Amino acid sequence: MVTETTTLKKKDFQSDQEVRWCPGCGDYAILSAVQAVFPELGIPKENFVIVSGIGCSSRFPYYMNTYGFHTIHGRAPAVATGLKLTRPELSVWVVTGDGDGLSIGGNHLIHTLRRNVGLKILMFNNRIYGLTKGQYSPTSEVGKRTKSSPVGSLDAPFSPLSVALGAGATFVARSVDVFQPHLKATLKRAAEHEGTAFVEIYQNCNIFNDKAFSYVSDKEARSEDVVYIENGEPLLFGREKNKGLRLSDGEFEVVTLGEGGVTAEDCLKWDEARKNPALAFQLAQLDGGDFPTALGVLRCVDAPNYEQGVISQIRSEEESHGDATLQDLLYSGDTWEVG
Amino acid sequence: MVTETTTLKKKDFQSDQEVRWCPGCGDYAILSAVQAVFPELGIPKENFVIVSGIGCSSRFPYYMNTYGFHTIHGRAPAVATGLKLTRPELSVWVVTGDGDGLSIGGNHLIHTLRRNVGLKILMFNNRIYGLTKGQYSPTSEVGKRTKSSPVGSLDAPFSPLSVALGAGATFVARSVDVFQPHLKATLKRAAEHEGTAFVEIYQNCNIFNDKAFSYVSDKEARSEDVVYIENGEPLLFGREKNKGLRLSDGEFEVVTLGEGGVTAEDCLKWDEARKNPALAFQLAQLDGGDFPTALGVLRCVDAPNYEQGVISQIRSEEESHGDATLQDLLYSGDTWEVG
Amino acid sequence: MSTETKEKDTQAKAAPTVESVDDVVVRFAGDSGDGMQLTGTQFTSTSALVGNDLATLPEFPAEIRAPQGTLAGVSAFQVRIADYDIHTPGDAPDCLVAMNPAALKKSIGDLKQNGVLIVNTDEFHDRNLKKAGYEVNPLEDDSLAAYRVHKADITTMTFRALDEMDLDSKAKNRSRNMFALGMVYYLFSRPIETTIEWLNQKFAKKADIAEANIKVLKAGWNFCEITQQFQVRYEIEPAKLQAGVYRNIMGNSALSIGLVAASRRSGLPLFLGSYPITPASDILHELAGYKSFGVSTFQAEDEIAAVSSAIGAAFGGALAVTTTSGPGLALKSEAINLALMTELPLIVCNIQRGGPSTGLPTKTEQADLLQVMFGRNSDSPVPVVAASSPSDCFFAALEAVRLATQYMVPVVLLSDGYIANGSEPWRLPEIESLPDLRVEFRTEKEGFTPYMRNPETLARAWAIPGTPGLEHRVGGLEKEDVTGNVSYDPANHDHMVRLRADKVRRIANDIPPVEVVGSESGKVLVLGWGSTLGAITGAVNEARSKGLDVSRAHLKHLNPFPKNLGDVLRRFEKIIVPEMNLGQLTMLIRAEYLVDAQVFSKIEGKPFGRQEILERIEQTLEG
Amino acid sequence: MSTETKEKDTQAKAAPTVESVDDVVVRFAGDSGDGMQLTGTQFTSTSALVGNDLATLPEFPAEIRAPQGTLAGVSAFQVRIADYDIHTPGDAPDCLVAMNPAALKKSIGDLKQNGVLIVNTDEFHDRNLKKAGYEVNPLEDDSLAAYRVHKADITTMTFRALDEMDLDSKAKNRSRNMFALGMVYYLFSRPIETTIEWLNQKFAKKADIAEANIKVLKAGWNFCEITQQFQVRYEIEPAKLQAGVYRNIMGNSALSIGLVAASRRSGLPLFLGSYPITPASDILHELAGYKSFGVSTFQAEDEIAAVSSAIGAAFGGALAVTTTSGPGLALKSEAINLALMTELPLIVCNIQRGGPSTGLPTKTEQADLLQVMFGRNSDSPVPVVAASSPSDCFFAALEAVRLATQYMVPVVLLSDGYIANGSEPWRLPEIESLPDLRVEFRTEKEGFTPYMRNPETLARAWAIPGTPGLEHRVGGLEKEDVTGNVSYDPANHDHMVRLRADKVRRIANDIPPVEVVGSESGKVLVLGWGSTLGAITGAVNEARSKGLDVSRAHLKHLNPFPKNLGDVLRRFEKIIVPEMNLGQLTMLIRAEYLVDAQVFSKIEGKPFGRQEILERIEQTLEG
Ligand SMILES: Cc1ncc(C[n+]2csc(CCOP(=O)(O)OP(=O)(O)O)c2C)c(N)n1
Ligand SMILES: Cc1ncc(C[n+]2csc(CCOP(=O)(O)OP(=O)(O)O)c2C)c(N)n1
Ligand code: SF4
Ligand code: SF4
Ligand SMILES: [Mg+2]
Ligand SMILES: [Mg+2]
Repeated sequence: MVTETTTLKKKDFQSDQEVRWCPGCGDYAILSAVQAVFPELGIPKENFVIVSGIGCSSRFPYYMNTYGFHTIHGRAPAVATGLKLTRPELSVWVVTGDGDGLSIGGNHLIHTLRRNVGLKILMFNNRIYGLTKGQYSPTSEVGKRTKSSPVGSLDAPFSPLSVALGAGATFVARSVDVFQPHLKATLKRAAEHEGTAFVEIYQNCNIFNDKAFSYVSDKEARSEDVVYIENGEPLLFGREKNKGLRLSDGEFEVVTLGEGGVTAEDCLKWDEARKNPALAFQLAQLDGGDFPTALGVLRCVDAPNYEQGVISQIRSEEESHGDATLQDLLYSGDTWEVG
Repeated sequence: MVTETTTLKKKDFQSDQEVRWCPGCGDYAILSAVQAVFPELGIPKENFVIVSGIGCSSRFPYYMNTYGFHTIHGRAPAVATGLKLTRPELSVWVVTGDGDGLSIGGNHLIHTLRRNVGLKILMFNNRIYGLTKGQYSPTSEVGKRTKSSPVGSLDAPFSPLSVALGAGATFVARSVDVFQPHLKATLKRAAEHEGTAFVEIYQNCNIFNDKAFSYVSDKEARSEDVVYIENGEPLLFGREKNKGLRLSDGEFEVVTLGEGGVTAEDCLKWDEARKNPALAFQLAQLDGGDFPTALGVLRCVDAPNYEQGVISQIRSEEESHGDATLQDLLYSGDTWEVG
Repeated sequence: MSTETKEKDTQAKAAPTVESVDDVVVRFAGDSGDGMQLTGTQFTSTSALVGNDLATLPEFPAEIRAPQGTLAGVSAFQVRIADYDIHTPGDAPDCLVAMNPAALKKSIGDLKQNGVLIVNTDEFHDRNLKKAGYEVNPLEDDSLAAYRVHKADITTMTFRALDEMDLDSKAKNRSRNMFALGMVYYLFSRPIETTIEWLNQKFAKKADIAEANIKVLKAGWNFCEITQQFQVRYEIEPAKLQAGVYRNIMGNSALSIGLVAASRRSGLPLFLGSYPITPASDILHELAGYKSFGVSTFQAEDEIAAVSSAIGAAFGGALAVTTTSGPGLALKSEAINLALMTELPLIVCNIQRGGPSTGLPTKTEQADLLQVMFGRNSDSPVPVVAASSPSDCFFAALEAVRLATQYMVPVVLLSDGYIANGSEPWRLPEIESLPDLRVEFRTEKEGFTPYMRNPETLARAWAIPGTPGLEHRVGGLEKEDVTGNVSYDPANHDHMVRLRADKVRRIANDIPPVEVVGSESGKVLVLGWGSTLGAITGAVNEARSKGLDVSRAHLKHLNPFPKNLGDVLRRFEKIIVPEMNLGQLTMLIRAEYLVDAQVFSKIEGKPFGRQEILERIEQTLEG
Repeated sequence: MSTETKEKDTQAKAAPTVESVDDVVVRFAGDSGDGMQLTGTQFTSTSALVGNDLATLPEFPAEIRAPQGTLAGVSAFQVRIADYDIHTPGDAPDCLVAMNPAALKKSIGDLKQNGVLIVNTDEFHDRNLKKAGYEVNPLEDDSLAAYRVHKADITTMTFRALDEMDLDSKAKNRSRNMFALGMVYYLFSRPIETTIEWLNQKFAKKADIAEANIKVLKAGWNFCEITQQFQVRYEIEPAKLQAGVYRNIMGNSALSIGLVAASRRSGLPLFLGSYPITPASDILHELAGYKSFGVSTFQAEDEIAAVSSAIGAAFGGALAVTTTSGPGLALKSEAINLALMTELPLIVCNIQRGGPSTGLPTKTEQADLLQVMFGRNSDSPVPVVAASSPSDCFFAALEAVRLATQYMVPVVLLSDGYIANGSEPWRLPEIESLPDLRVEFRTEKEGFTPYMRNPETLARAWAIPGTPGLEHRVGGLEKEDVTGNVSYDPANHDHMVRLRADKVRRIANDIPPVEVVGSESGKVLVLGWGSTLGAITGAVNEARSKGLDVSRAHLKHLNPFPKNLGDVLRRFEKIIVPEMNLGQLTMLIRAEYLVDAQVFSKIEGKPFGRQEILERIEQTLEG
């Protein structure tokens, strides 16, 4: 008995659990986007599994009427890997936070990425530890004053996408909680990727780090200071699409179309599937300051998928020793009989 | 009483412990290079501390007549961080392996790098787990047959320098066990860096992964297939220095000087201190195949040093509440007297 | 509360009589947005300054901001004030303030018969009633008949009081907790000045907010006076506490200050390596604020890095501390053994919470005793010290530091969510009375070997990097005694395993014997450890005052046990061990002394009440 | 070895007499480059095929390749062969082969008085003597007078045997172990054919190497025959073992095969999540070779990922296993509690080694019992099963799987370095005799709730992703019973903590009672667990044959204990518990049954000898 997937609706993915995030939390918007995208993926409902760690964001599975596993702090990618390796037909999504995924769980994250296990990893980056009531996180900016850094934090933050690319990620993308159409489109792209898809989602924590992403999500900023990446298109931005990113001596510079004869042609045409991830890495580093922030799919390359490799090794071994029985196994090696 | 540092000799750093690596192991050469470099750093002998994890490489401290800490698997960067934060005047060196540092210890490594704690991290990369007798490691190539991967490993390897750059490293370099002058020069550069210096050292494990780096260290390869990075110089290589790396559309290509009018000027002049680490990242990715392997200092930038930040926060707080006594602390808040 | 009516005010017709009571328990309960923690804290401070003895029990929702109006969103603060020496925040409130239906629903079961109930009627509308799961409005049926109900339109009156102020309605609404506080101040005859002062200070930069809060606070008080809400008002005399300077202190705060005190007394700089986790995070927060005392705090990437960094700091000669709760402790266990093997001093503070796994993060429990005793590979004993009350956390910290530095060993300090967040008045000690914890590093080259030992304590010498001539290596492989060289020798290993155990065992010579309170022998002994002290003390006192043959003893040292413990235990016919776990101390006692100690388990995420222990004593005496 | 002289060969003048012995212990010792493990294994295989009972004890250096010629570099392999049912590899060798001075130095203390000593004199040159710490050549003073010393220029003779072969001297040198093996085969009257066959097979592609080895093997044999080295040769008759098919098996191998068998018997695919660690890595290696049985092995980035991946696989419906040793187990403890809380089946194999911390990685110990019992936050009992011999690892694996899947709980399987690497002949079971472990997943929607339970076992239903209509969420927060919803309710928590304990306790109804071997009651009971079985059996058998009043019992289940254990213990006046730790089972027994059990500790990184247990029995009976 397989659920008719074509008839699935958003509300099929809403669980009966009361949602317990703070009113105004960006997590609501992400939940809504995910619930809207899942019915469109053509996957039977019972084949979705959401695996999370610990944090506000990690309460996500409770609100999704799918299989779900609220694991322990930082370990969701590892739990999800075991699940995916043994049940490759499932659609396994990992929900994590900037603390869960990059602080305690950083190692599992980078290893999952390098192995290219077919998981969809959504990192809700609010640049703070929400659940433990407001300590700085590995993505908090230097100088941030929090409960645990009363005179300002000293730790240089990670750029999550750079970490992912450094680890060898085959799909990295970035979106924003409140940019619903963009977020949904990005989630769909992630769902379609064969290997590990890593999506950083800027998420507002209105209680402990309100407006952390206003430089991207403010009304003005969203049209002026964001470069929305379209594969195969030049990197243009600004309300009038009159600014662009051009390479000069291997590095990006901001140019204005028309000035000094610059045309859209001069701006880098984005290729998400380049073999060398260095340009995606460079683009990931642009986040505020003199440069626009890049949103969308920065990298998407085909690469061998880990669980398929596992399965095919097993299949081919089964074929070559196909009829091995338990009896054979037990009675293998040097045996002798005592009469 | 401070030891006269100027009179230190190599043998002052040789401990009385019998060295217990396999005969022929590349670790011997690295030990010898370190023992040769330490006396030249102008640091009192008693101020050196070597902190290691677990692995063949991690036995290093026993053979150095300095303070040493052979900790537990993967945790050396964390132990060293605690030491350095409380004793910034010490010269703290971390010795780790590709398994110790990138497998179990990957998280501590990337966090140490992003914080820019003043540690010198030497990763002996032999692309194998030596001490546990030969399982594949996070730097082993795909398809490697080992005890734990009898039909070939499926895991795409890390590029250690890319991981480090993705984490925000301020100093990354690469050298080879048997390239003694190059290795010594690289170690000296690492010693001079204020923040975290990450040095990957290709190390031959002649027992479990012999000749893994022959594509770099073989007689022919060392002069033909290696680009030795010199800051401020164009990226040239080959015995005749007649080949070079040129940027084209943001990516490296190999060119031959003289062909099609190419000159050394066309090749990228290396700047180890670029703000954006993307070019170093790209160079790090080149390792064999159609491209030469880059050795030397890929990146070295000034950035705030973590332990100095910690100390100066403490100093400035001490100054502003300088005369706070234990009495003050105890009797602070709302107190009342019962009498 | 036992009362004694005084006719203080007989002029006005319906004016309340004033009763003097010796002991009263008040609970403020409301939505998490209602500021109940703050309200409770103010009531506590005021009462402390009045001179009462007191104890508090805050209760937070598990969520940061649980949905408004729901049961999950209820935040409560219970405080008990008395004119004598008390030990617990009380079993059941005499007075309950319920700011909404959910708060009422969650707390009403605890309110004493005939207790005072103050409700904010404005919040008892259909939506809220539904959220709380009420089918009928409890204010409108007779379900509250057993209580003295005082209905007040608190929200409406708050807005009315601020009618003329130019504030948005959100800000106005937020001050309604002050109305309730005003009412309770009136009811218990407390001065409102302390709170007014505090408001002025807190909102020094937002004078209008301060003014609004003060207005509402007064309005609450006046409302009671004018409407003569209460037939009886209460007075609680100052407690006859020992002379001295007092402050109200929470356990985590006392622990933090204790560590700073230990740093000063030892002359060692304090280093904390930690990773946030409920309910231990506040220690990190507080110590992060003590940079002016030379404290460095390092928020690590995880618990393993946290403890490892502390071990590195200890190697370097710092007073090294790591703080966590159960799941974090599990992660630290491998590294704690490194400190054990390298014989470095390390303080591991474990603030226990409900488990297993993520469990009940915001609830209390004392179920990590066996974990700290045995949760490491191989035979690896460490000293264990447990704090028994909020202020005792201060002394426990000093004791943990003393043992760690004198014996060169990692020491576990156990506290729990109850005492970590609970508070009590603390008579501040004289600085000079604190133990001298001075430490000497080894500097002499002559005769130095890394594992040379003090023959009495078996502590090895602490020789830190930077000391010329003492260069040496330590590590997690088995060490040859004295030389510290790596050794695979069978006899040496056997020797070292026993030596490490012996070192901890010898501490028994250096700690006070356990004291029996009550008779030195008899029918029943109630043996406790940690935060059960208050409830046990209350119960045993009461039982003894009833003439029952019961005594009590409380352990501060869980490993090793005080030397006289076996003798003490054998002098009683029966031993009851109240524990917020399935019987962890009980097991240790039984194994060690072969006495038939019986656990009294309560594993509900909340502390024992005096009453339930009393009942168990009575049953045991009967049975 | 007890001997019985037979005059078999009286013709040649100095021809050796042949004695028939029932039991002989041989140790091959040399540098780690000398191939001693291989030599020992060959001797073992040959003896197995001859039909002897046997037991082996390999001993590796801690280093991969320790410096040649040093004490640290010695590699040894001890094997005991007998014509009757034996239990240990023997306390002291009857025959020692020492390939160099270091090997001699390290082993000579163990050799029996008048034992046979074979030395390779070629290696007794100054440099090697110095490395081994000999001031004088022991072959030249009278320090070996107590033994029957046979000096042979093994290296020289090896080269001579290969004189005409076109091989480099490194390859020639490498075959000298075969010379020693040939000598020992001669001494103990073993056929050399098995080894010849094996060499031909192993070096099928390097015929010259095979030929060289065979030449040298024969040369060793011939050398003895020609020079009449030995005055006595020995014969060991086949053991009268139970009829059946046998193979020689090491513990880690038996464990691996046991897991595959459990996978087949349960119908669940086997998933192993592991991170290499001595002495557990071989299980990962072996299982990685069983892909043809549908086994997937995942070499994770660390132990936490290893156990977590296994938990994910269990959630998905696999037979999920994780393997490790002590320090790795410490790291897994937080995650094991997640499996406990989510009530998922998980097999945690812990192959114990010397600790604490990194300790003695290559040595054996059984000191993680308390860690697996209590090394997790809060009350978190899990079933614990311990294997007692190499072949028993197979059955222990099946039993662990049975409990995990029937009770939906993580189960710990304890083994240790001694049985992991030791071997014994194993009478192979009939497949049909293996337990039926079939598992049914829940598929029925009607009435399903995630924490609904089997009323008998208390196991919750196993409903796996992909099953339509059973979508549900699990996690580490406390769960409401039956519904599985997150619950902060005090009474539910108390209920669930007790329920989880009860579930494990009930397993006692489902395991066999502990058997007493010897008298059912009496003066002394020797109680053991795990790998001490062999030594205890040997010692108790011997004591009883001497007429001493002693019995023994051995525990396979450490949690819960068999139901009759208390009764059994109380029937004896004294209880001795030999343990390779400071008394871990002893503590559990004392606490549970209040009996005065006494530990007999040996923590030397090596197994008990029969003799030392025998002596302790005698002392106890006297004392
Ligand atoms: C082992 C362990 N350590 C620490 C914690 C406490 N803890 C829970 S969530 C969290 C951080 C959450 O931050 P993030 O991942 O950014 O999630 P957010 O709440 O911001 O969504 C911490 C430190 C824990 N639950 N378990
Ligand atoms: C917690 C823990 N897990 C596993 C091990 C086993 N172990 C020791 S070293 C090692 C890997 C060593 O590889 P690498 O770091 O590359 O060092 P190498 O020996 O190659 O120099 C492993 C898995 C351990 N000692 N501790
Ligand atoms: S604390 Fe922040 S992240 Fe957490 S639920 Fe509230 S608003 Fe969201
Ligand atoms: S195993 Fe490899 S890495 Fe280890 S000591 Fe031997 S050669 Fe070196
Ligand atoms: Mg966050
Ligand atoms: Mg390695």
